[in-house]
Amino acid sequence: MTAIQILFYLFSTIAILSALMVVASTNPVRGVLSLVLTFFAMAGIWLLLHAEFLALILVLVYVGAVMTLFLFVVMMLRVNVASMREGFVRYLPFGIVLSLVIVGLIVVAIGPKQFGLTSMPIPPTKDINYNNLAELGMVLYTQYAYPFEIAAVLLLAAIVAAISLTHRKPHQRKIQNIGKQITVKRADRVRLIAMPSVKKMNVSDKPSGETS
Amino acid sequence: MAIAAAVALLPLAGALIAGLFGKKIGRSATHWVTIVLVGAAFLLSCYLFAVIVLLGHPPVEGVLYHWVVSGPFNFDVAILLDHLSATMLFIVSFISFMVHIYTIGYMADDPGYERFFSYVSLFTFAMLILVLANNFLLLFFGWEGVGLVSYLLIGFWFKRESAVDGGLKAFIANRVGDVGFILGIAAVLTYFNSLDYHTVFSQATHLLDTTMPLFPGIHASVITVICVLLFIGAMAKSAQIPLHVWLPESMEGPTPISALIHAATMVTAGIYMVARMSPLFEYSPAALSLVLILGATTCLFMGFLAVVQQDIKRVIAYSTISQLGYMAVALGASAYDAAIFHLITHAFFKALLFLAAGSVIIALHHEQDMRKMGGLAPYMPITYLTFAIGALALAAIPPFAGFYSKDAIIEAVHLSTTPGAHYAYFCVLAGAFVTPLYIFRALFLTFHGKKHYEGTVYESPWVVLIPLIALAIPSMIAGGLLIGPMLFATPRLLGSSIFVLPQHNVLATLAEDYQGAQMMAIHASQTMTFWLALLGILTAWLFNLARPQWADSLKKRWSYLYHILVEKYGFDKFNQIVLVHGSRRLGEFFYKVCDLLMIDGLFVNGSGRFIRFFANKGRRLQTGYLYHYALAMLIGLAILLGWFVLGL
Amino acid sequence: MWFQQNILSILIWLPVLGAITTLLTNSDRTARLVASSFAIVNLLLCVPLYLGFDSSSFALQFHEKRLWISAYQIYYAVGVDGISLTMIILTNFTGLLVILAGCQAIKLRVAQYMAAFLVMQGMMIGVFAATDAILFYVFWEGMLIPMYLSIGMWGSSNRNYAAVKFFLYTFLGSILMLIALLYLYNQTGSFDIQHYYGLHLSMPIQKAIFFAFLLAFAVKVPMWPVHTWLPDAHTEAPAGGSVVLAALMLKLGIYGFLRFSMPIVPEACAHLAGLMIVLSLIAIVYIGLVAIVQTDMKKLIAYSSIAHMGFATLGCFMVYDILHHASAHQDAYMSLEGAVVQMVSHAFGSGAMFLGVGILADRMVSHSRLIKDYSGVAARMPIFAAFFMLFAMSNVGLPGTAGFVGEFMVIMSAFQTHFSVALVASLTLILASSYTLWMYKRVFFGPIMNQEVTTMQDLNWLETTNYVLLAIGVFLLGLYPAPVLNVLHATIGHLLSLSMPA
Amino acid sequence: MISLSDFLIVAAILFGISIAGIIINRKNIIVLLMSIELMLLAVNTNFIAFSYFQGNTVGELFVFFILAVAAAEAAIGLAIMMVLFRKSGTIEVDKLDLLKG
Amino acid sequence: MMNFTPPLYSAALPEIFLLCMASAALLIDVCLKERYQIITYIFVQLSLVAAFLLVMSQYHDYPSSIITFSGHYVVDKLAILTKLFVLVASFFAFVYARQYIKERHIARGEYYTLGLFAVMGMLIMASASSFLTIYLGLELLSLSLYAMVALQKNSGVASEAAMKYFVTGALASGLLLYGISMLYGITGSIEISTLGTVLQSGLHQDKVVMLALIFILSGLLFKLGAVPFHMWVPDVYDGAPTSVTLFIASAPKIASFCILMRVLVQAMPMMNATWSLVLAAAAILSMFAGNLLAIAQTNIKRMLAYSSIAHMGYALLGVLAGPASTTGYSAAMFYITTYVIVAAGAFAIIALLSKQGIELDQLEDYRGLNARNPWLAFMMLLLMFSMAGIPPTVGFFAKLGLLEALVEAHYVWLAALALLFAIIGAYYYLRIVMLMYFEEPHETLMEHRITIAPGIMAAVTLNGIAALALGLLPSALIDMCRLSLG
Repeated sequence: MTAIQILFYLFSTIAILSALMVVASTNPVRGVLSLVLTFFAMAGIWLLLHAEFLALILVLVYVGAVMTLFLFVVMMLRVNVASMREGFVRYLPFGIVLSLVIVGLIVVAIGPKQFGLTSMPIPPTKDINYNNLAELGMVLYTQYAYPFEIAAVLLLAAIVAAISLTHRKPHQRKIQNIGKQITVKRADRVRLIAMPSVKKMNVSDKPSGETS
Repeated sequence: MAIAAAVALLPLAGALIAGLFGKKIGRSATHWVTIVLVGAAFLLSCYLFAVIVLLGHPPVEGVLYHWVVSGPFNFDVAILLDHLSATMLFIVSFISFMVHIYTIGYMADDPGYERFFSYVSLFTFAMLILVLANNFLLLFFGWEGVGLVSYLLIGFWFKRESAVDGGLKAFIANRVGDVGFILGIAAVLTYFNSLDYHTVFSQATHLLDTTMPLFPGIHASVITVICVLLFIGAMAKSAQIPLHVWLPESMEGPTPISALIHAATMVTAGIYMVARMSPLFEYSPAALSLVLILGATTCLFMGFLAVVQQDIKRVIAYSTISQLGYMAVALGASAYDAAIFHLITHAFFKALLFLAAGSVIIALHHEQDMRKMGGLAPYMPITYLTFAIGALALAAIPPFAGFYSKDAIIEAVHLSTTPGAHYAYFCVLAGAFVTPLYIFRALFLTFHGKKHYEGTVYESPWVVLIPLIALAIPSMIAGGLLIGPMLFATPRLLGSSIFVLPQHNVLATLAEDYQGAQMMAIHASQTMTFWLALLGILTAWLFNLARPQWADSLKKRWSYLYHILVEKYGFDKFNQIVLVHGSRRLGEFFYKVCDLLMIDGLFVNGSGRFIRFFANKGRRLQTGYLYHYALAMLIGLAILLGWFVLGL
Repeated sequence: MWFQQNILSILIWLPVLGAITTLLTNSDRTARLVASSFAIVNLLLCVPLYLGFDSSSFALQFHEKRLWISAYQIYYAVGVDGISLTMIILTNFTGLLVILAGCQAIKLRVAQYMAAFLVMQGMMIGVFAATDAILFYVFWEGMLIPMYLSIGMWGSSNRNYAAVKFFLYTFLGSILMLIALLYLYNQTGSFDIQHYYGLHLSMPIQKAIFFAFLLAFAVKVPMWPVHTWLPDAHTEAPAGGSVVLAALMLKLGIYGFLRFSMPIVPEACAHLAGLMIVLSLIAIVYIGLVAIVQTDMKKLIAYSSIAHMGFATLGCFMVYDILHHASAHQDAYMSLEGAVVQMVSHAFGSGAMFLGVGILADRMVSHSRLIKDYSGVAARMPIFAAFFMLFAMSNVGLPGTAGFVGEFMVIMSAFQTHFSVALVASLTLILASSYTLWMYKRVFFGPIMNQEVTTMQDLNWLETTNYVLLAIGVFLLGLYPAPVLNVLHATIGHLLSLSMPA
Repeated sequence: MISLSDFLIVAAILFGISIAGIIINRKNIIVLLMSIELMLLAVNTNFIAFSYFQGNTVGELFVFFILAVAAAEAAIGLAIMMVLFRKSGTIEVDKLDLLKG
Repeated sequence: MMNFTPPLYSAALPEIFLLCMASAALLIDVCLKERYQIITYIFVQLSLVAAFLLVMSQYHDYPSSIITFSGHYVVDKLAILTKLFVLVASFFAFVYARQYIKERHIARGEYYTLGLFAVMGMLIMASASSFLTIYLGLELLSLSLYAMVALQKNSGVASEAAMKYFVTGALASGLLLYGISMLYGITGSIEISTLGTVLQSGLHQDKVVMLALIFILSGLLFKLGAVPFHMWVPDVYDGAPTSVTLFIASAPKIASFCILMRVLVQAMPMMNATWSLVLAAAAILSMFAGNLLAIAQTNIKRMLAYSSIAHMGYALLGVLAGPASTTGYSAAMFYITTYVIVAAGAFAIIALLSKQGIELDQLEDYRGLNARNPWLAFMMLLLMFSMAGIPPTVGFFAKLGLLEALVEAHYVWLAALALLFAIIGAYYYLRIVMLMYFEEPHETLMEHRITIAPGIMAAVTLNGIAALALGLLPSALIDMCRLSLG
């Protein structure tokens, strides 16, 4: 077993275990942290695949920014931790079965038969001057300019969306709505409740529940 | 030909004027218009009768217009004027004319006066068309036309439930016959490719050996099928057992109608039709036999019923049925001329009887129950006299008209070789006894004995009496006058209209013994019929006037038999329970069970409910839970993957 | 001649234009006036149509053909032959009647009512005139919309159910027809109905197409056992709607048989004619019996319509049996012509009777249509009673009225196929008279039981006009059907030659 | 050496876990969002593995864009969650059942 | 070292223009006071019109298909037509939205800007010629839509709907991506044209392609809202502000269909046996579930949501019949286009009838609409009958085309089945007509006057009449669809 293999299995195991943690965690903060761990592990695997730039991006940008955002939100919303586990075990078998089925089917399709080393040999090692970053950079602004721009627009849209959704104006819409005041109907303000009249009212048993 | 058409159309014009404008032009104008027009028609038909029958002008045929031309088939509105139709024309227009006049008196205080005249004229039109038709189609037109007017007239007093019911019954019973009739016409068309009498009759011999499938496995001779089917039509119209049930009910209509339609003309249409079809019937011994046996049965058994009736009009009605039976017997015996002869004499005396009865009824303010009459003779002598003449004619007492015609029939049957002739002979002989029995019973109950009616009774006005007298005369003499030319002369009065095979020609055999009308009357005492008739009168006298208590004891003694007669052999019950209720039950079943429950309930609404049920169930799958949504997507994905990746 | 060339289009679209105009009017009075005038003009337009029609030719006349949807080679193609000419004139006649009747009876949303019926009229003319299958289908289905609305908007208490049932039933029926048409399109590359004739398809295909068509047309006719929409629809619809349903819409089914089933799949028709005859006979007897037990006048007439339509289908499908025995095509003319005449005559008879029930119900506060609520009407409304008697007799099939002609011709033909067929068919003589006259008896005759009847007024001038028109139609067709038949001969002959299995 | 399918299988397992996470989780929307991130991670691994074995950079570039989109998606997802939380005071998945049927 | 050809910027002019306008709109909106926000609206609408004109001009400028931006961008008839439809639909969606969002105090500037971003996403989808642009376009559209759904912040259902939409949507795009990655793994390319040729040459592994196909289809079917990827549809349609529902139900369907065409027909034509089967299953289930569940609804928006599921099922019929017929694809295109017109009209009427505080989206609220506003009722009638597929409305011709293709492709049984479901479907459309026309309105509704700005009324009228007019004269639109997918 080569070092690479050891690393691969190590990273894989960590990734899978921490991914399971993500799903199974009762505490969202722990979940987010598990996810971070997964990302780290996967970044390791990506490194094995010579995608150095992306691996770094994943760690720096994704973990650094997105996951932090997650953490922020998790902490902002006070979540009832106790109820988090409810029903988890009950639905667990079904979830496991279904995901096993899907994974199994995928594996059937992508197993060693299709993508083993015989059909997909390891590509020759790039020469020493190969620069993953440079190569990506070369095409990103030429051939991929159009997608790049779209991605930019996408981010812009996301900004607009996120702000408009979460932004609260200072006065919080407590303005007087004159139109609403004028068009108000009697029925909106006054409610008449039919109450059964009680013929004989004993002092001992008061009518209850009818005053609501 | 134009004259013949005019004969038919004049009453139609009268009917239209009376019907559409009757209310505007008033009562008297209405009756004047219709009477004048029918009178004119009568005069014209006298002329035609003279020209065709007396002067021997050859038959006239003419197409008025083509009704339908379809493929090889041609249906024309065309008329045929030959001896038979000219004779019938004469009879019909005469009686109709009389009835028109009579109506002025009878309906004087009825609010539907104009309507009545319109109907009667319309009837005359339809009947004349029936008679004049030269093909089956127009015959059917007239046939249905008279049926319609009969329906309308029976239900003339439409506020009276029983009248309306009677009309309905008459119409539906006639429709039953019409099923046979129209199938007969269809059979004629199918096998002769034409409906013209001439074409059909001339080709009848070609089809003697042809058979047709009736039902799976049953084949029958074409001619027989045609004749039987046509005769079913005749059975309904001419009230032969078992389709006679409507005729007694038809007495709910005004009496002039009973006289015109249900005695003299319409009901004899069946007889006329069979006579007209003689070239076909002659070739079908089976059909003749059927006619003979049914006619004989009707003749005797309906006579019995007349004996137990209490309503004067019903007595006459059953008598009519019985007499129609006689005519049918004559037809069955191939004595067509005799049948028509009896038809004519019967038309006179039966119309007379009805009108006379009507006269009584007017006098008694529409009381028809004979038990409430009695002893009326002194109060209304002319009515009495004419009724008596009619009764004598009916009872076949020489030399009244009925004697000749009925005697001829009885003799003809005696000679006939048609299967069933022996039975028929017995029936008609017995009928000769029963006929006087019931009619004289009616005469005695009405005019003799103690007066039961409480009000004052006056003789009817002249408009009523004139027709009575006018009809009484031919009731007396027509028989003697006509028997020679009609039955025994060569050529006979009806000439070539009637076709008889030589081996069936009983009248020819009779003619050998014929020595003139007077001789016949004189020799009546040598025939059994005469004595039977006298015996009948005597019995009637005995049981009704001399010893009425005998009748009661007889009733008690034979109460079972009496009950059968009162129940009219159960025909009405049978129809009501089995046919009417049965079809309603069946309809009810089809409607409630098949339509509503099965088709609508199970399939139509059922599928709707089914879908709705599933919609409401399926709706629950949309739980609102996000994980279920994802689950659905992923299950779908898994199934697709399993399906295609594993190649399941 | 622009007018001659486009007369069919004018006939189709003028009512639609009329509908739009009617909707634009702002008072009920004007709406009535506008709608009536459009209907009258449309009826008058039939005169040049009839006169210009060459009855000796079976070819489509007044033919118009314009490319409509090029992608599928769908043409706006209209034309008339004898059968469609007859039906178009009938449609215009009935259309006018309905509008006139509506002038009186409808008080609510008059303009919309008029518009709905005008549109319906245009669509129905379109169905009869269309020679392109898709155009036909468009009119065929499109007509459902105004009919649905008219039942639902002006119908009586159970109208929602009836309207939806009507719509879904007929919709269900026509879907398979559409597929069959598309199949034929794929075979021929054209939607021209004429191109579908004489295709010589294989027997299984023919049978499949036959059943597809059968469902569509059988529902419309309606034939047993897919008839149950009709009693509900007729009963709940306003009088005008019932008239249109009975007088015209049912005819579309027969028309479909004549235009599609028989010429397109003759072998299948010949093979399955027995089935059709049996179904027709069931309709005649079964439905006749059902009609006897109805307590609602409209339902009774509706069931009687089904029974009468049984005659028309019988007439259509007997031809195969007749020709089995006979040698020449001519022998079968009468059967088919009888069927067509039955269509026309039934329109008069049942249309008039539905109008009559409307007239009666309008005079009742409760708008009751139940027989038991009436009796002795004849005493209060003698003119109406007389007219109604006439139409009842036409329904019964009395000679001299329109109802007789078709029945007679069909029974005559039936005997040529088999005695038992004729026997069962002729049972209608008894059944029709039973239910019709029984109803007549209980509604018109007898003593007056209901107080409301005592205050009923006889017909007013508008109703009288309607009835006089109908009476003329009934008598004309009954006494002198030649003008109708003359235009049919050539077409029927051609149809028969197309419909005969090779 | 490690074959392509090994990488893919690891990715597939991650994918499966994320699926399970979506299905099983009934309480916390944040876990849902994280599962989605996991899923994208799996996909990204696929791309990178293929990119490596195919010897072209297309896959890596695709991943680059996926990361960008995923970030945006996460932002919006969280924003929606904020709105939801403010309105209904909960982020429990099984409380989101106003809309159903 | 790179063989880089500079892109043909003019080809992407509409997108570039729209991006500029979106940015400008953002800026304008920030600067404007709330009362002048109509300017944003006008600005956005004008830019849509201008974009429309730009695309129109491309119609003549690019008679044949051109791929540029290094294989990421394509201009062909399909793209142009899709863009035209998308722009028109979006224009109407904004017209209808104006009054609605104003009354509900939904942030208008953001609404239009996000809408514009969504439109851009759709344009990108229409012109996408690589899976990358497909994905990005899709995401741009989806993200904007998620946000728009949630934009009515004071509504609990809206945010719930947004959340559901978001999670399921993200899951779907995950599936899509997974599929894309597989496809990339086999072929080493993400360009549609390359994929088409590579897959055709047959060096691929069947199972993996199958896997990829199914994952990609799952993602795309989600966008169309076909069973079993439809669960979001009713909730989102129901919960979202009606103007957004209208938007979601209209233009995105066309754009999604466009990419479905690109993926299935242009990239994987060799797999048609497989995807026809998948689509057949999805179509049958969609027609069945959509029509069936719509019957049980009492809320008209929800009902129309289910109906849209059913309609997507119908549209898929055309696609699956496409390989074996000459007209399947164009029939599907025509179907979707007309559906969009009709659905937009229907949702517009729902939006217009509702007033602030009174969401009149229950079926009962349509009782007696004819008595309250005959013209609006008539428009709704036309739209409903068009959805039911009754001639002479356009819905019939849409179904006709599909059925024709099915019959041509020997799927007669499927055609019959489709029509059977159409009958079930007709029932609930009829029910709306029934309520509007056969019933009298409740008294409370009678008090509630329907006031609609004349401009919006004109748009509704245009929409309703289009359902009829396109039925009477459908030829032009059919020909356009034919041209784009011939």
